[in-house]
Formats: sequence, structure tokens, C-alpha cells
Amino acid sequence: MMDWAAGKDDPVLALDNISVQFDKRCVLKNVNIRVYPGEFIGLIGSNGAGKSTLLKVILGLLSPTQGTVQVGGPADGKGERLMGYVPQKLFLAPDIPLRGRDLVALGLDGHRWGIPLFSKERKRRVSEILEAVDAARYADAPVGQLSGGEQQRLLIAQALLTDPQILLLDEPLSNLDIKSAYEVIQLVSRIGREKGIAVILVAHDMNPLLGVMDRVVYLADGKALMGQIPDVFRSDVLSDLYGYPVEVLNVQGRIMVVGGRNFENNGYPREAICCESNEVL
Amino acid sequence: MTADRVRGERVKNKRVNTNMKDDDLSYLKVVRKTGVQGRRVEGRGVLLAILVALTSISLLGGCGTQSPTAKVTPSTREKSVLAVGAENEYADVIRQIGGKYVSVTAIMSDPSVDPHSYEADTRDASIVSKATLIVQNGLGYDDFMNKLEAGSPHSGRVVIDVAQALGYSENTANPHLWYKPETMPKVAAPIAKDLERQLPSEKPYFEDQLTKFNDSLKTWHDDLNQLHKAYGNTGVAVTEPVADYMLEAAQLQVKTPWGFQAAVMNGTDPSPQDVKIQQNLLIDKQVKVLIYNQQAVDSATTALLQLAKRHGIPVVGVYETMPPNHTYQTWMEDEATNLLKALKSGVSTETLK
Amino acid sequence: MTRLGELLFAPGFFQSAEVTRALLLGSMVAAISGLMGVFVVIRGQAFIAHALADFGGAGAAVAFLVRINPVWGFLTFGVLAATGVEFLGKRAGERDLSTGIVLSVALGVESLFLYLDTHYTGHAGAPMLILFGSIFLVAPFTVPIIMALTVTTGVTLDLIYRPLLLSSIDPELARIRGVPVQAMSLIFVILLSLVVEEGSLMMGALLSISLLIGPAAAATHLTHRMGWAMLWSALLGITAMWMGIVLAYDSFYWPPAGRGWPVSFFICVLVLLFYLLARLSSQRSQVKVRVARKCDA
Amino acid sequence: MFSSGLFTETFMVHAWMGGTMVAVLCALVGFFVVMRDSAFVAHTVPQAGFAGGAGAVFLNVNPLYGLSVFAVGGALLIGYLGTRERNDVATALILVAALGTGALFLGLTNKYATGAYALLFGQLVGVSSEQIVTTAILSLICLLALAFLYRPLLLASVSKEIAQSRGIPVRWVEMCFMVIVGLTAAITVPVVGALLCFSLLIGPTAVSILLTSSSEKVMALSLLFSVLTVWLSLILGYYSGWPIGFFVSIIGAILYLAARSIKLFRYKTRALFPHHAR
Repeated sequence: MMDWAAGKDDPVLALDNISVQFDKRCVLKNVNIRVYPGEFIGLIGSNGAGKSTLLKVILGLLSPTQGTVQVGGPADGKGERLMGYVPQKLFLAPDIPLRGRDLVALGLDGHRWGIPLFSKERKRRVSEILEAVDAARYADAPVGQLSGGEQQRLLIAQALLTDPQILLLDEPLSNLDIKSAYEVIQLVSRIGREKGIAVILVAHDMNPLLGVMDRVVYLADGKALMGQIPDVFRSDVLSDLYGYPVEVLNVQGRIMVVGGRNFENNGYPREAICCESNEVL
Repeated sequence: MTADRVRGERVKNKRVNTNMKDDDLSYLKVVRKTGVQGRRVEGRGVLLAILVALTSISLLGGCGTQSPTAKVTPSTREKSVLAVGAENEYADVIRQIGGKYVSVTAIMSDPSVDPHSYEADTRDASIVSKATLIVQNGLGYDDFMNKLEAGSPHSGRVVIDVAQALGYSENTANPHLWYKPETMPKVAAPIAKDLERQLPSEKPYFEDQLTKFNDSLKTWHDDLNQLHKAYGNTGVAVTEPVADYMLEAAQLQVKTPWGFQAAVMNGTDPSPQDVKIQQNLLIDKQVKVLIYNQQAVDSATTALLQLAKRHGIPVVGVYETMPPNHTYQTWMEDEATNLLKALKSGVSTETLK
Repeated sequence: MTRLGELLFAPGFFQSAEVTRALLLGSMVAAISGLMGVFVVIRGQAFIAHALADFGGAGAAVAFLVRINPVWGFLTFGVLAATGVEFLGKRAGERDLSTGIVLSVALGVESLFLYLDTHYTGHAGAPMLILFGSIFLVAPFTVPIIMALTVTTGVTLDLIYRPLLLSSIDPELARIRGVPVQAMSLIFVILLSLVVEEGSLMMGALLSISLLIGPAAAATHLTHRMGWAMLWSALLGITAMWMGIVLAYDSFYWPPAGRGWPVSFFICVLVLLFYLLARLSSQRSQVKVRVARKCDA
Repeated sequence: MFSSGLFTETFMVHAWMGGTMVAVLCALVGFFVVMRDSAFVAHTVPQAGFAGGAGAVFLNVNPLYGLSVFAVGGALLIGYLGTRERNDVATALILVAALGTGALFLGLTNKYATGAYALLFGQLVGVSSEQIVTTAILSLICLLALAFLYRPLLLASVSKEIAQSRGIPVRWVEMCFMVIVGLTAAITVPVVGALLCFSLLIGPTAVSILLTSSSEKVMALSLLFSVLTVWLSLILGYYSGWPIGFFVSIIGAILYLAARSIKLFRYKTRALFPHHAR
């Protein structure tokens, strides 16, 4: 793991005091997040915790009711250009006339008006990135017929071609089998480290991320906690976040987050997150 | 470009050749786009540059070898005028006037065609492009003719638009003009005039034929007079306004509301009130006969026919275009006779033989 | 009270036999269309539903040429084309395109047969008229056909309701549970073609489609429970049909006087209106996002 | 080989020009129509023009204006109402409403109004030189607009989210595309009719995507197929006298079936040599 804060004073993403309110319901409450170049951040939270809203705020698709978002340096206004976004899933017909290569090329200049002119440089960069994500094998197959993991790799390549400072992945693991999930995580973390790109990976299950995450953002009930794993996964901290007693258990070297009060509920905890780790905390 | 310019010049020459005295044809819509095409092409040369590129191959094939419109000038075709009648009744009249000197084609041709859904094919277009005399009904009834004519502009072509020739306004509701007894004489005269212009040497022949034609209409007119005398003001029901002009000429009273007729003609749903009136005409025997369009039988018509039969009201099928084995005169005579038969002895006649 | 009645219903409304019959037959078609429509909407088959009506037109053109009752042309072609679409587009993503291909062939064939009709027989034009039809003037021989078709489709739909629902919502799960998904799909499309052709026959393809899709689409916005959605859909369909007939009847006295406005127009517009209203009522969540954006600015 | 009239008769020259332009336009717009899974829209928009034609007859104006207004308006309404999931329902309802309005216009018109139907059929052999010029200008505008939108539209068709995150005004781009579809219909329908407009929008691209999956190749192939289909239909139509619409749709269907069998064959060989296939 790299030392995330050392010598990097300027955060690449800074969310200050973000609140989002729909009607009278608060979806996000005073969220503060700072992300530094080269970091791997896991954005963890269960369904309805406000993950997708936070994502929209980061992407600039939703203006928060309160608070500021800064992407890149303080004076840089073009937030979205510095952000590579990998959506959860493509909804494409199997016969869509698009190769993996074409999809990836859109990362380079998909936002520009006009027809793409053929250039060797363009072709080279696409091939290069396809090699980098190890997707060259199926780059000429129709995108709609690829598996979830293969599509995911292409989408990552596509996002990387935008030359981002931040790579934002929206639940990339939810449609993948264990092996593909592992491969995607390794790929992203390797590329992030090599190129100094900050990676924000959204997931509801943090297990596969434990080996690569530098820090975690834990979202619950619209409130966010950010820190290193040992700092966040503490009984007192999470209890505070949830607003009711939660216990973090260490069972045979594993961490379990267990909702405290609700054991009477058929003997099952209402909310439990089971974390596995090689590290003993 | 060259091809067009060549054509433009030829067109100009031709105008000199065919320049004729047409003062008495002034009430006709005479389309003579002399030289227009050549000039337009030059004027919009820039805009057309792309098109020329697109079609250069097809043009190359033609411009050197053959001239597209020169084929059918009267002189090269042994005194035969190529004429087109948009509907076959008009074609028949041209045939009767022109006799052996014309070669006539009907676009909506034998046996019979429903104009509602008519789409012209390449043969029609080809014939129209060569024809020097065209008779069409107008009033939107044969809009495709205007398109075909625009598609192949031709300088020496005379187009007789019957509705315009007879001075009908664009808003005339009933387009079936050939059912009006006075229509055809007024169409036949300009046809004869134009044929005389194209073949001046045969003028006596055409005049003779014209007189014959006008005389031959007498039988039909007599039939209508007979209808008028015996059954004037008798109520009749119709499905569509196909034969309305003839019924009016015989002074029969069309009791079907116009709304109903127009709805069936245009293929929309008639209003319930109109349907009720129409059905009551049959049920209460307010009419002596039901006249329907033999060529466009839809479910609404079928329902009315069955109702009429149940209530013992004779039905007479009329045709929108000339049925096979008929001339214009015999067609009209037969329909008038059938009408007379139905009124006299309650006999239904659905088809003409 | 009487005056209010006269205001709503123009004089003679209830005495008119054709109105009564239109209301009766129309309600029947609206009800069965509404029930089928919910499946059409959740299966995303609006395009096929519409295309089926056009297939029927091609069949009618053929029937005219060989001089049989167009009803049979309608039904045969509808069922044939539906089967064709089903076989060409097995995967959901392909279905739209294969519908398009089959539709374009059907229309091409129709244009050929119309051409042949107009050149070799005296009877054409009817395929064009089928778009609008005339609900107030139903040929007596179609009434038993419509009744029989309605009963047949109704009973079959009832029989296959549960497996059809399961395979519409989750084909994977249905397959695991032993439902023959392909067969279900085929049966449904054939049923659909029967309903569409029945409606087209009676009152024109246009009304048939609008009653099939509009009320069902509105219903799916009003409730998320299948049973209720089907009930809503049938009710909305019947309501649109009744309101349309009443308005068409009354419109006879509107300007330009003496020309009734066509009932197709009223029903189509009413159905669209129902859909938009239902959508509006269920669209709160999207409005919220807009509010949130405003807060910041 | 060919009788001379095929290329020299004025109406045929016009038909070649008009048909070729329309084929090119439809093939390129059709690529995106298929890409966006909008076959139904392609069917609806030309038909909505019918209502415009009927309205124009009623109001005594040039039917072409009515056609254009309704085709573009219908396309915009579909774009406005249609979300990704329920696109077909919105499309169907717009179609039905447009045709219903057409029924109203036809019903209120006192005179013979079936010219509105004629609009749906088009007249490839009756294209005037003025029409050629307007077709050329409008096609050029459409193609330029399409070229301008090309990359953002492609990206938005693949994934709205990515496009939005890249700062593309997705809604705006999509609406522009709908206008292009509407304009294409307005240009194409008077030349070849609603049926052919639809066939040409869908058919060539549907065939091409069975043969290759590269966007550029699909576009090139569908351009080729589209133009070939129209040309072949014109030749066959010229000699047989049968309607050109029939040939266009039948050639489209034959190409489609051929492409499908090629694909099936390829699929089988791929099953034998799985690693060489792609």
C-alpha cells in the first residue's frame, strides 16, 4: 500500500460539507471527502445509503443543496474532464454495431463534435490501452456479446483514455463472478498505482477490496466516514455513524460489523457486514 | 451538364416547330415548360454539382447516344399521337376522337382500379414522359399525374385538366366529374383541337369523330331524361358520391347525407347520426334503390348491402372507372338502364358484364 | 337533471341502435385489449402489436386477390407474421429489429398485392380503409367472429395466466421452474395477433392499437400489482371507448355542423391523455431531482 | 445490356438521383436508429407525416409542409416522452395519436382528400427537378448535422451515464437526433413513401450488423447495401412494371436472410475453432 498522504498536499477531489435534500428527506448530510492522487478508495455502503447520489454529486450531474465540490486543482472548473467514469453495466443489444475497440476509442474523443478522423496516433493509443487492460483478445468482438467482466475491462480502458486524474467505478463487481471481480480489482489498482490515478470504487460488499484499498468511505444513512480501515471499523465510530449501538467483532481473524440492538429480531442481526482480512486489526 | 444543355436547345427548337394557334385553348391548363429545365439547371449549377457527380454514370450512358424525348415527335411515328388518359374513361374518349391516329394508354387501366391507393409504376412514368396529350381529372383525384408530369418535364405536352377545363374550383367536393352529362363534350372538344394541332392534315377526320362522339352520347342523355320523367324526385341512397352527378342530372333525390358519403369516400369513420339516417333510409323504405361503389367495397358497404337486401331494396353497383368490355357511352347507358330497371321492377344489378 | 343529460348526451344517443351496438362490441374489444395490453407493455412488445395490424393489411390484400373473405386473410397473415417474428428474434434485443424486417417485408408484399389487385380484380382500396374502420357500421357477419375471438382469447389468457406472467417478468426463473418460455412467447404472440386483427376488423387498426397499448401503459403507472393493472387497463379502455363514442356522437352538432368528428380521433386522444395523466401522477421522484438542483443555484 | 430508357428518360434520371440520395441518407441515419434500438420510431415518424398531409389538405396548404411539421414534431414528442425503458409505449401512443388526428382532418374535410394517402406511398418515378434540389439540400443538412453529432451521439447511445459524465448535453444531442430522423422522414417520404423510408432506415443496417461489428464497416456496408437495393429495385421495377416498394423490401429481406445464414455458418466454424474466430 502506498502512503497516501505523504507529500501530496493538493487533493484531486475535495467534497466539503455536502448535503443533498430531496423534498424534505436528507439523502446526504454534511459529507466531507478528500481524495489524493494515486489513492485507492472504496466507497462502501448498503443499498439506500446514498452511494449513487454521492456519485452523481462527484460527477457533477447533481448539484448539492449545500457544500462545495472541487475537482482537480482549486482553480480548475472542468471537473468532468478529469474524471473517468465506469458505469455499472451496459444495456446493449447483442447485435449492436460496435466493437470493443470502437467503444474504447470513444474514451479518447467521444465528447468532441464531428466525425473522428483516422489517425495512427489514435489507433496506437487505443491499442496500447487495450493491451494495458488485457482486453486486446476480444477488442474486435461486438460489445453486446461480451461477458460482464470483458465489458468491464473495456469500460475501464475507455475511462482511462480520457486521461483522468480520478477513476470512478460504479459497483463494477456486482455483475461479476468472484474470479473476474478479483481480476478487475487487481487491474484497477495496478493501473491506478502506475499512473498515479486516484481510484474510487463503489461497492456494497467490501470483502474483495480489502487487500488493495488505501482508505475507505463508509456511507450509512446519508452520513459518511472516511479513513483507514482500522480507524473506521471500530465499534464506537460506527455506532456514532449509525446512531445506534453497533459492534465490530473480530472472529477468528475476521471483522464482523454487527447491528447491536436488533438481536431479538429472529436471532439475526438487522445489519451485519462481514469483513475478511489477512491483516489482524 | 452537357446533356442538359443539349436537351435545353433541342427543346427550344421544338417550340418553334410546334408553335401553334392556341387562343381557343386558353381555358385549358396547358403545360409547356419550354426550355425551363435547361435554364434552371444552369442557374443552380453550384447546388446541383453533387447531384451531377451522383448521376454522372447514368447520364453518361445516355447523353452521347440517344436523345430522351425526341423519340416520339409526331413526324417520326407515322402520324400517331401518343396520348394518356389518367383514368380509362378519358383514355376511351381520346381513343374515340383520335381513332387510328392516336395510341392511347390509360394509367388507371383495365379492368378497373381503385384510385385511393394507386401508386404509379415505371411503365406509367415512361408513357407519361413520352405522351404529347394528357387528359386527367384533377381535383386531387389523380394527383399522381402531376407528380409524373413533374418527374419528366416535356415541352410539347398538352395537359387537359378536366376540372380546370370545366371551371371547377379546387374546393369542389365531388371529383367524379365524368358522371356529369355535359362533361365529356367539353373534354372531347379540346382533345380534338389538340389532335388537330399535332396532326393538322387530319383535321377533317378529328372533326368528324368529334361530331360522332357527341351524337353518340344522345342515348345516354335520353335514358337520363326518361329517368327524370318517370322517377324525378324519387329518393335514392348511395354509399359514395361516385354517380351523384348522374343522379342529379336525372333529378333523382340523393337522400344520403353528404357527411356519410364523404367519410366513405375518404376512408374515415362516418358519424353515428349519419349512419342512423342512412340505415333508416333503407329500413323505412324512404329510398327506392341503393347505389354503391362496386370497386371499393368495405365492411361498411357490406353491412348496408345486407340491410338493403333484408328490406327488399334493390341495389345497383356503379363503377368508379370504366369496366372492361365497355366504352364510355355503353358504360353510362348500362348504368342508367340498370338504375331504371331497379326503379321500375326492383331488380338488383351488382356488376356490369 | 334532464338538461344536464342533454348537455352530455346529444339527443337520440340512447335510442340509437348503432350506438348501443358500438358500445357493446366496443367494450368487449376494449376489455380484452386492455387485459392483453398489460402483458404487451411489460413484455415491451408494443412494436409487434402495432406491426401485427399492418401484417393483417397485407393478408387482406391477398384475400382480395384470391377473393376470399378478408377476415381470413387478416387472421392468417397476422398469425404467420407473428410466428415469423418470434422465430427471427429470439433474444429480446433482436426483437425490435426482426419485427422491423418482417414488417417491412409484409408491407412490401402488401404493396405488390395491392398492385396486382388493382390490375387484375376490381376490388381494392379496402386495405387502406382498414386503418380507420367504422365502429358504427359493423357488418353483421363479423359480430359472431368478434364474439368467438374474444371468448377464445379470454379463456386462453386465463389458462396460461400464471406461467405467462412468470415468463414475462423473469424468463430465467420461469425456465428453471419448468415453464416452456419459448412456447409461452409464441402462444402469446398468436393470441395478440388474434386480438389485434379482431379489433382492426371491427373498428380499424388504429383504434385496436390504441386500446391495446394506451390503457395498459397508463395502468402500469397507476399500480404495480398485476391484477389491479389488468383491471385498471380494462376499465380505462372501456372508459375511453364510451367517452369516445359519446363525444363522437355529440360532435355531430359541433362546427363544422353536420360533420361528426371521427370516433378514432377521440379515442386515440383520450388514451394518450390517460397515459400522460397516469405518468404525471407517478413521476414525483423525477421532479424531486429538479428541486434539488434548484436549491444549489 | 440495359435498354437505353433506363438511364436516359428524364423521370428515370430523377429517380436515380432522388433514390440514391435518399438511400445514402437513410443508410447513415439508419445506423444510429439501429444503434439506439429505435426501429419502431423509424416506422412511426414517416407514418405520423400522414396526419400532417391530411391536415394540409384540410387547410389547403402544401401537403409537404404538413408532412414535415408532423414528422419532425412527432419525432420530438417521442424524444420528449420516451425514456429508455418505455420508449416503445410512448412511440406507439404518439403514432396512434398522430393517425387519430389524421382521421379528424380527413373526417372534417369535405372534398376528396385521399391525396393524404398518396403521401404515404411516394412516387419515385414522379420526382420533379425542384424536388431533387430540395432533397439534396435537406439531405446535406441532415448529413452534416449527423456528422457533427457523430461521436457524442455514439457515446450517448452506448451509455448515457458515461456521456453525461463527459459533459455531453445528452438530452440535447438526443433531441437533435430525433429532429434528424424527422427531417429524414420528411425528405424521404415524398420521394419513396413511408414504407420504403422505413425499409431503408432499418434493412441495410440490419443486414450489415450481421456481417461485421465495426461501426465504420457497418456504416460503409449499409451504405453499399442501401444504394444497391435502390438501384436494383429501380432496374427490376423498370423492366417488370411492379411496384418499386415491393422490390426494395424483398431485396432487403433476401439480403437479411443471406446475411443470417452467413452468420450461422460462421458461428458453426467458430464453434470448431473457438480461438481463431474473432
